[in-house]
Order: sequence, then C-alpha cells, then structure tokens
Amino acid sequence: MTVLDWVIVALRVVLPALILPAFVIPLVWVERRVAAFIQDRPGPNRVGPFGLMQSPADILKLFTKEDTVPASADKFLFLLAPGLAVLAALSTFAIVPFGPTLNIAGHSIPMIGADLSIGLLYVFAIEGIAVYSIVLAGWSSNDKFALMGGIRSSAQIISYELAMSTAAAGVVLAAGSFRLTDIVVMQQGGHHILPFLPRWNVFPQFFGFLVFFISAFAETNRLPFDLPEAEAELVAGYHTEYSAMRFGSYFLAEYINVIVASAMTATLYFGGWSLPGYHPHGIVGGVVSLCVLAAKTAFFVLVFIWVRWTLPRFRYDQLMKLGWKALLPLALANLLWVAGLEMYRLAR
Amino acid sequence: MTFPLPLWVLPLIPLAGFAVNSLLGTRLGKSFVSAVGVGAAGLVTLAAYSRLLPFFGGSHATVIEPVANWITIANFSIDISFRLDPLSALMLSFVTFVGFLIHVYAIGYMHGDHATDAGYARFFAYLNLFLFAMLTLVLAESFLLMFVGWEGVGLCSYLLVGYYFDREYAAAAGRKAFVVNRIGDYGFLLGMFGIFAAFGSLNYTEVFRKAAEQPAQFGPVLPVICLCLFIGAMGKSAQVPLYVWLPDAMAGPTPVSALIHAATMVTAGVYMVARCNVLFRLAPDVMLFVAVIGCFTALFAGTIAIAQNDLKKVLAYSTISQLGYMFLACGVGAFPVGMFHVMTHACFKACLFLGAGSVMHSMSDDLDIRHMGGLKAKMPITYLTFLAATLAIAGIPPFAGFFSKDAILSSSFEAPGLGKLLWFIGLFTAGLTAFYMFRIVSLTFYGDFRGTKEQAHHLHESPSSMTFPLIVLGLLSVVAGWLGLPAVFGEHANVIGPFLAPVIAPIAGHEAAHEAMPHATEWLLMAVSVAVAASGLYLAYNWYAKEGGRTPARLAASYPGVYALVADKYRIDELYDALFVRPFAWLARALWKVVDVLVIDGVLNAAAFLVELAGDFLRFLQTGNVRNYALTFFLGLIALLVFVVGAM
Amino acid sequence: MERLFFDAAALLAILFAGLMVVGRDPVKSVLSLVVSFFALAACYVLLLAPLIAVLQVIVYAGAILVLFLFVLMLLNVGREQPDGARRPIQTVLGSLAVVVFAGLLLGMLRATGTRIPILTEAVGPEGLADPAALARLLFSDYLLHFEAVSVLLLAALVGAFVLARREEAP
Amino acid sequence: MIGSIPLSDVLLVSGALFSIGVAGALLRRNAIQIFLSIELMMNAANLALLGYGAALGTHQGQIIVFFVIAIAAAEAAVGLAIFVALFRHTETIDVNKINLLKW
Repeated sequence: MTVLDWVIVALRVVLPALILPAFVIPLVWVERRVAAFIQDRPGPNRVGPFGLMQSPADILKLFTKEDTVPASADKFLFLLAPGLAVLAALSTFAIVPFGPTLNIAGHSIPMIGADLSIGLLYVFAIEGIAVYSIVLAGWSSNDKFALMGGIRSSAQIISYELAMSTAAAGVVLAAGSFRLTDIVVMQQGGHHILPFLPRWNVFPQFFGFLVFFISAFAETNRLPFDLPEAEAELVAGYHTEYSAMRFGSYFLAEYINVIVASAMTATLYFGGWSLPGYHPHGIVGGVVSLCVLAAKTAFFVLVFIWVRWTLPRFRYDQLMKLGWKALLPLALANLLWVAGLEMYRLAR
Repeated sequence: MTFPLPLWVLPLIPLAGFAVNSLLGTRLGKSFVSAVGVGAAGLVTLAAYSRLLPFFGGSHATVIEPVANWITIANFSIDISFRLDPLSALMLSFVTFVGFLIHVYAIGYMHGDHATDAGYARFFAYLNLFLFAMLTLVLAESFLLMFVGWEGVGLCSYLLVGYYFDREYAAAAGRKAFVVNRIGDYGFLLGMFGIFAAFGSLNYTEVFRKAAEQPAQFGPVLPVICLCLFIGAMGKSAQVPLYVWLPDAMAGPTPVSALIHAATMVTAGVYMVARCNVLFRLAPDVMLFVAVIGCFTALFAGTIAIAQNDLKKVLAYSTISQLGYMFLACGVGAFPVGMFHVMTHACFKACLFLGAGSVMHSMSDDLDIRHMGGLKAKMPITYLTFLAATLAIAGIPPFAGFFSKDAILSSSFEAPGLGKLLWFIGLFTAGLTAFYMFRIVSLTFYGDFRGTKEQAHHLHESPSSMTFPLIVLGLLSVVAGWLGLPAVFGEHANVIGPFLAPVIAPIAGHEAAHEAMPHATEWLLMAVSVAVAASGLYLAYNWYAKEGGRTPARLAASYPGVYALVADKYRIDELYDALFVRPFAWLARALWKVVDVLVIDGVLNAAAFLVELAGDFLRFLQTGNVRNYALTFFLGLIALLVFVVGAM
Repeated sequence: MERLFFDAAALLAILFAGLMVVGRDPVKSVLSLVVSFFALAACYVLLLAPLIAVLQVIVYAGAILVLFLFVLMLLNVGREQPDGARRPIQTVLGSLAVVVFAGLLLGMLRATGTRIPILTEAVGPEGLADPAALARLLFSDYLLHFEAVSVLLLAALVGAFVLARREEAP
Repeated sequence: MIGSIPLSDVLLVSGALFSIGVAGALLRRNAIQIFLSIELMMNAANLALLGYGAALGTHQGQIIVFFVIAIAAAEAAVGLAIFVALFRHTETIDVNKINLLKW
C-alpha cells in the first residue's frame, strides 16, 4: 500500500465522522422551524438570516456553560457515557455506501467507510454498544429519574432491535448478503414485473420497511417512543443530571442517529445512492450519487421531524405491546413472505 | 386421484374411517358414526372394484406396487409393497363386498342393541380397523407385511369378541381367542424365521422363485417351515387342536361373527397356505398332514354341531367344519378348489350368521333353538335367505356350496394314497352337515313357536338395513358356485380354476401330471354326494320338523354317555384346562410367590437399604453452599487434567 | 502486524477479565467484561471469524451483558459486603486449585499447540471469513443442531418467564 | 497455518482467560460475578475453538462457537431469572448466605 492508499482509507473513515456532526447544526434549525410551522408559530428567526445562526449560537452556549457532575455520581462512568453515545453514533455511518466504486487515476476508491462482509450486522452490533451509553448514564447519575430512564431505555432498545433486525433480515435474504453495497446493487434497475417502478425493496417488502422504520423511531428514542426521556414523568430521563456539552453530546448523538437511521432506511429499502436509469461513472457520478443519497436521507429525516411533532407519546405497556405483539409478528410474516418470493424466484 | 388407484390407498380408507370414529366418534352421534363407518367400507369396496374389474377382465397379470422402504438392516431389506394377483384379487373381491354388506347390516343390528354412543362408535371403529388389517393381510407382498395384517385381524378379533367387555363370558372369550391365536402366531413367526434363514428374504416373489427353481436345495428345510406355517394357519383358521377359541368367539356381536369368524379372518389361514402352495407342494408329508387335520376337523366339528342347541354355536362348529374342508382341499393339492370354497363359504356363511342375528333380534336376544319354531311366517325374508344359504352349505345343486364342496370331494377322491378314505370321511361329513343344518332350520322356522308369550308377541321381521344384506348374500349363495362348474358341464364351465391357475407356480422337476377324471366317474361322484346330502336333509326334516324331535330324544336317551360327551363338545375345553391352563397357572403362581416376591424384591429391598444407609452418612457432603460444589468439581477437573497430561 | 493487533487485543481482554474478577462492584465487573468481550471480538476478526465476532458483540455485549446490567439495576444490588464468617478451607483450597489448574492448563495447551494435524480439505482465508459459507453449513449439515438450539431458546424463554414472574395475587 | 496468528498465542490467551474465569468462579461470593466468570470461561473455550478452526482451515470451529453463543444466551436468560426469583426471596445474591438445600 502506498501512502496515497493510506490517505484514501483515512479519508474514507474520517470524513463521514467529521462531516456528520456538521450536518447536525442545520438539522437542529430545520427541526425547530418545522416544529414551529406545525405548531403555527414563527420559530427561531432572530439570529442570522431566517434564524440560521441560532444553532451555532446554541452550541457556543453549550460549550461555555459550567460542566457539573453530581456529588454522588460514579464519576468515571458518568463522564464516559456521553462519549460512548457519540462514538457509537459516528461509527455506524462507516458502513453506509454513499456511491459506487470510483476509478480515479488508477485508484479504485469505494465510496464507503468500510465495506464489511457482515455490514448490516455491524450496525446492530454498534446499536448494542449504544445501549450502554444510555444505561450507564442512567445508572452512574445515581438519580431515580435517570435510573428509570436507563432501565426503560435498555428494555425498549432490546425489544425493538429484535423487530428491526427481523425486518432487515428480509432485505438480507433478498440480497443474499449482509454487505450494504450488495444490497444497493441488487436494487438497481427496474422492477421485473412492473417496469415503471424502481426495483427497490420497499415494494415487495412494504411491511418490512414499515417495521424497520417504526423500530428506527424507537431505537433513536424519538417521539412517539421517547419514554426514556419522557419529560412529563422523568424530568429528562437518563440525561437529567447532565449539563453543558455532555448534555450536548446526547443531543448530538440523537441527531446523528436520526441521520444514520434515515440513511439506512434509504439504503435498505429505497435503493441507497442509486437512481433508476442512471449509471454513475467518474467523479461527477460520485457526486451525483452522494446527492441522491443525501436527498433520500433528507426526506426521511423530515419524516422523523414531522412524526415527532405530530404524534403523542406511547404509554410503557403500549410500547411493549406494539413491539412484541405487532411489529415482531409482522416482521416475521414479512420474512416468510420474502422467503416465499425467493423460493418462487429460484424455482423459476 | 389417479386411476387406476394405487393399491396402498385401499387399506388407508378404512384406516381413515377408524381414525375418525375412534377419535371423534363419541362426540358426533350415531348417524355420523354409521355414515363414516359404512362410508369407508363402501368407498373401499368401490375403490377395490375399480382395480378388480379391469383385472378380472384383463390379463390377470400379477401387479406388484412398492410403496416405501420399511426396514433395512445390513443386507436384510423389506419394502412395504402390495401385490395384486388372482389369489389376492379373489380375496379382495369378497372381503370388501361382504365386509360392506355386513357394515350395512351392523347399522340395523347395533341400533337394536341399545348400544351407547361410545360403544357404537367403538364398534364401527373396530370394524373399520379390521378391514384395514384384513386388506393389509390380503394385499401384502411379503410375509412380514402379511404378519402385520395377521396380527391386526387377531387384535380386532380380540377387541370385537370382547365388545361386551362388561360381561364376564365375553371378556373371557376374547382372552381365549387371543391366547390360542398367539400359539398359532408363534408357529407363523417360527416359519417366517425359517424362511428368512433359508431364503434370505421375506418377499413372496423372491422366496417362491427360489423355491421353485431349486427344489432340491430347499427340500430338507421346507417340511419344518411348512409345518410351522401350518401351525399358524391352524390357530387362525380354528383347526384341531387349536379350534377351541372359535365357538367361544360367538360372544361378540353377530355382525362380527359373520364378518370375522365366518367370512374373512378365519379363512386367512387357508389363504396363507394357498399363498405358500409352492413351499407346501415341496413338502408332501406336511401336505398329507394338512389334509388329515382338515378332514378330521371337518368330521369332528360336524359331530359336535349335531348336539348343540345354541344357534350361533351350531354355525360356529359348522364354520370350523367347513374350514376343515378347505384345508382338506389344500392338503390334496387342490389349492384353487380350496380358495373356491373359501369364496362360496364367505357368501353363505355370512348369510347364515346374519340370518341368525336377525332371528336373535326377533327373539329378544335368545339364541336357544329349543325356544324357537315357526318363525317362517313371521320372518319370511330371513327364512328364505337362511334356507338358500342352508341348501348351499348342505351341498344341494345348484346352490353355491354344492359345486365347491363337490370339487373338494372329487379332488380328494382323485388324490393318491389316503385319498379314498379322505373322500369317504368328507362325504360322510357332508351328510352330517346337511343333517345338522337342516336340524336348525327345522327347529327354528318350522313347527310351532315354543318360546315365551313376550317373545311371541315381539316376533317381527328385521329392518331393511338388515334384510338388504341378507337378500344380496342369499342370492350370492345361490349363484356364487356357478363360477366353478365341474368339467362335465363343458370345457370352459369352470371359470375360477383357470383364473387361479397362475398362482400355482410350476416347480422345476415337478410335472403337472393331472389327468381329467372320466365324465362318468364325475357324474357318479356328484350323484353320490347329492344323495348323501339329500338324505341328511330329509332325515333332519323328518325328525325335527315332522316328528317334533321324538326320535333324536329317544336316541339320546338310549346312549346317554355318548350324547353327553358330544353335547359337551367332547370335553376338550376341560381337557385343555387340566393339561395346560392349570399347570401354567400354578407355575405362574410359583414364579410370583417365590421368584418375584422373595428373590427379586428381596434383592431390590436389600439394595435400597444399603443405599439408604450410605445416604445417612454421605448426605453431610451436601453443604448447600454452591461454592463447595464448584470447588469439588474443579478438584475433579484437576485430577482429570493430571491424568491427561500424564498420558501425554 | 496482525499478530501485533491480536496480542494487543488479547492483552486488553485478559486485563479487563482480571478487573472483572477483582472488582467489588458488580456493575463495574459487568462493564469490564464488556470491554474484555469487545477485545475478544477483535481477536475473532483476526482469527478469520467476522460473523462470530459480530455475533459476540450483538449477543454478549448487546444482549446478555445488558441483561446482567438490567438485572443489577432492577435488584439494585450493592457492593459485596465483607463476610463475617471466614471460610479458610474454601479460600485456601480454591486459590491452590486455581494455581494448579492454571499451570496444568497452560502447560497442556503449550504442548498441544505445536501438534496440529494437516487437514486435506482445508478452506482458505477467504472461505473461512465468508458468512455465506458458514450459513450454508448451518442450514445444511448442521440444520438439526440449529433447530434443536432454536427449540432450546424457546424453552429458555418460557423458563425464564415462569421463573421471574411474580406470583399473582388471587 | 492459514491466518497469520500463531496458534500458540491463541491457546495461551485462551488458557489465561479460562484460568481467570476459574479463579472468579471459585473465589468470589457474588452470584453475578460467579456467573460472569462462567461466561468468561465459555468465551475462553470459544477463542480456542476459533483458533483451532483457523489453524486447521475448517468452519467447524466457528459452527461450534455459534451454537455455544446461542446456548449461552439461553443459559443467561434462565440463570438471571433464577437470580431475580432468588433475590425476591432472600434479598441477597451472596452465595455463602444461600444454603437452604443441605442435608
């Protein structure tokens, strides 16, 4: 490997990690504006044009506020937890492909952080780590509200991860691979029965998509599944005791998770960076693919925001009932259906 | 559904009926149960005939249909496969049809029997199970699969004889049937072991082919094998000395007696002997034994039948006697004739039993013929069909029994050696048969009614579900014999002989040295047997219908010892009881009291005491602390490791 | 290079395993074990078993150990209190057993490590690391075992439910 | 040798982890920690299996580990359920204090 190759690898891994947090800044602004629009009020409009500078200002404030640690807290874990949250959120994006393999000046550059053979499982593994950031935050704060939030969160995330991974198994089955690049490639071109539709997984596996997307809300602790931080009951749940930028870390992690979940949904069910009828090549192709993925992701991010400001929160028993008695069976049915489709395809 | 239906479907139809009726029968009520039971029987009849009609009309070529591999152990392999050849086709034709008729009859019979819903469902479930087992037995292509059916019909026989299990005598009769059959089954098993040891296979095709091709090689072992097989046949087909179970088996409901203990199951032994004719023909001594046993049984049971007063008992002994005839035919080498008699017998004996059931109904379950009389007027249909069947069994032309029985007699007349003696005994028995059969007809249907007032008031013809099978079987008793007209009626008059001829496979080195009997001899033999039958008939009519039984009573009075002996069935049951049952019961008691209670229990109790004693001390090792256990466990692991490392 | 990574990850795993055993606080113990298992997962990747590595993280770190934490939080178990009753036999014998056992085990493993038979049908590194190849084996040659394990999991699920359920007041 | 890791390294690590597990299981009094030690021992065995699998170039090591992980999940679920039930009764998970089942 030459130095250039090392540089490319480094860029592939580091760039997403650097860029994603940057996206969060406008995203917070978008969320607040959309919320305001839905609630029929102006929203942030003072700092900068259209209030665009509101978010940077908030971040500045968070950085400069006093960082407090409760006296009875377990210091080490208390400080560790938010870092873990951000780390987990950032790691996930490494396996989302944002373009085809580019050939530039004799170098083959796959537009993906790491094209793992067990790609999709990696996401779930990282999700498993992310639980710790919440559980630890809840436990180390030594506060009953935080502890309740932590317990709720661990139960909720484990429950919904089941439905989510079962739904995703349908996609894996159809693609015959955990590799996300394979999953994107398999969705290129037109639908084989209805040629005017793209060959996206959402059409044969609509219910799988539904389960995946709903579970994504639960996994990111967003409304209507934000019970771990339900303010009316638990003050702020697992991050009640956090302040300043440590609180900001959780905030950051949540938005990164929203982006990643949207990108995953787009990749698994809506063809990822691919556009029906368009065959990218060269740098232009790479940029176009990137934009396609960004557009699809942006759409789902907007859905996230829209849902957050529209639906009320579930009760805890409703949450568990939905996850175990509705989503999991639906995901299993979807898996069976996909298996049937695959057998039919093989038989033909 | 594909046509032609595969053979394996046939046994499955009644099995399905059995499953439905046994699992759901009690919940679904009588009409559903009868619909399922009779429907299964009817369906299997239709299915069987869909195979049989092309077979009868066509080439008669043997069809073997393998279904699945069943057992494979080293180089021993048995398939589940079914066989349709003339022999099994003949059996199949009347097993299904007569079976169906008897199912229909059973609806009427069991309705009058005041059965509970559960009992009713149980009855039909067992009947269907019986059909399943019988079809398996008939259609099997290997001795092992036949044995499955063989045991299956035995089981059903046991279950159905003991149908009224709350009555002591019925339960005892079922037990007796089971135990006596076990003795025969043991013989069959030994025969099967012998066949496997000698031929290395249990498939008919392979065994018979090897035997026919190399008679000399298997000559020495075949007598033993055939004797064992025949012991099996003796048990199932109630031959002397294993016949004792059949009269007692009349404790079951009458349709059962008709189906299992007259028409189908008891003829399985004859079927098996006919099936193994290649083996038997290579063992002439055993053939002679078969003939003698058959002939003796025919006579022996015939004499007992004379002095019995229970309608069904008389019929039971006559069945034993007729089965003896069949074995006589097989024993003298006339296997097709034996099978012909199996078929005609199925028709007229089923008819007789069903008629007896009808009478029994009318008489409020009384079977003593001394209480009957003059039923002719009250039950015309029963009377006419019973009469037809009686004439058939008595051997009056042109009824069915005449032709088959005459063929047996003429075959034994032709046979070398003891042939003439066997013929004479057979002839005498034929006269006896005519006598005792007409005795019961006379006592039952002629003269005046001798029963109680209530019975007289109750007398009635049976419902149509019972009379319909009677009529069909009565007609069959008339015409079934016409399939096997003797040679004097023309070259092609005998249909059944040539049809069954392929079953009698040629054996290397054995010439089929059959010379047709001169027509004059044949006419003469027929005339003699008709005369004997007619005189037996006349005698019975004269003594019992006209004189009202004075002469026989006088005879019985003048030889009281002989009469008592015959009426007590020669006290064979008592003899067996003294010879076998009591010694075995004593032995079992001894084993129980000494070996079981003293030795085995003693050893066990001593062992248990030692364990308890040890436990009293060792229990202190159980500290209740998991960590102690874990430590002990790891110490053991270390010992193991030391051992392994040391070995390295 | 890879050996370096492996040894580093292995040292990390051993270190945190030791911390797990030594620690007084059960929550810390669980967290130490999480780190240890994570390091082990890295070892697995280097041993050409990426699927097992991911399963290790998902099942052990993501499910089993979270369950431990969950139970610890639910029961709110505190630190281990010093035990009044000393049990010298257990402690001494236990320590002795551990030392002897470790010595024997390491000695034996050293002895076997050098004697490896060469398999004729060996699979190359690409094949070993391929999850699809593993899946094909699981669903063909090992299908019965797979189904048996699924039944076992169901039984465990029911068992856990029955055990942990509170007695309902009538 | 198919991978680039020497088998001796793997076995050494595996043995060390297993011994640590044994120590934990024998010397700790906290049921949870004993349980964790048992899990550690299982993982040590897994590591050895994977090492041998890689050294021999066969999938069987991975297959066994796969099943071990599945069974470990079942075992953990039932074991923790037992602890929960036990804790409700005795208010402790110190195994020295739980010794009802003795002579």
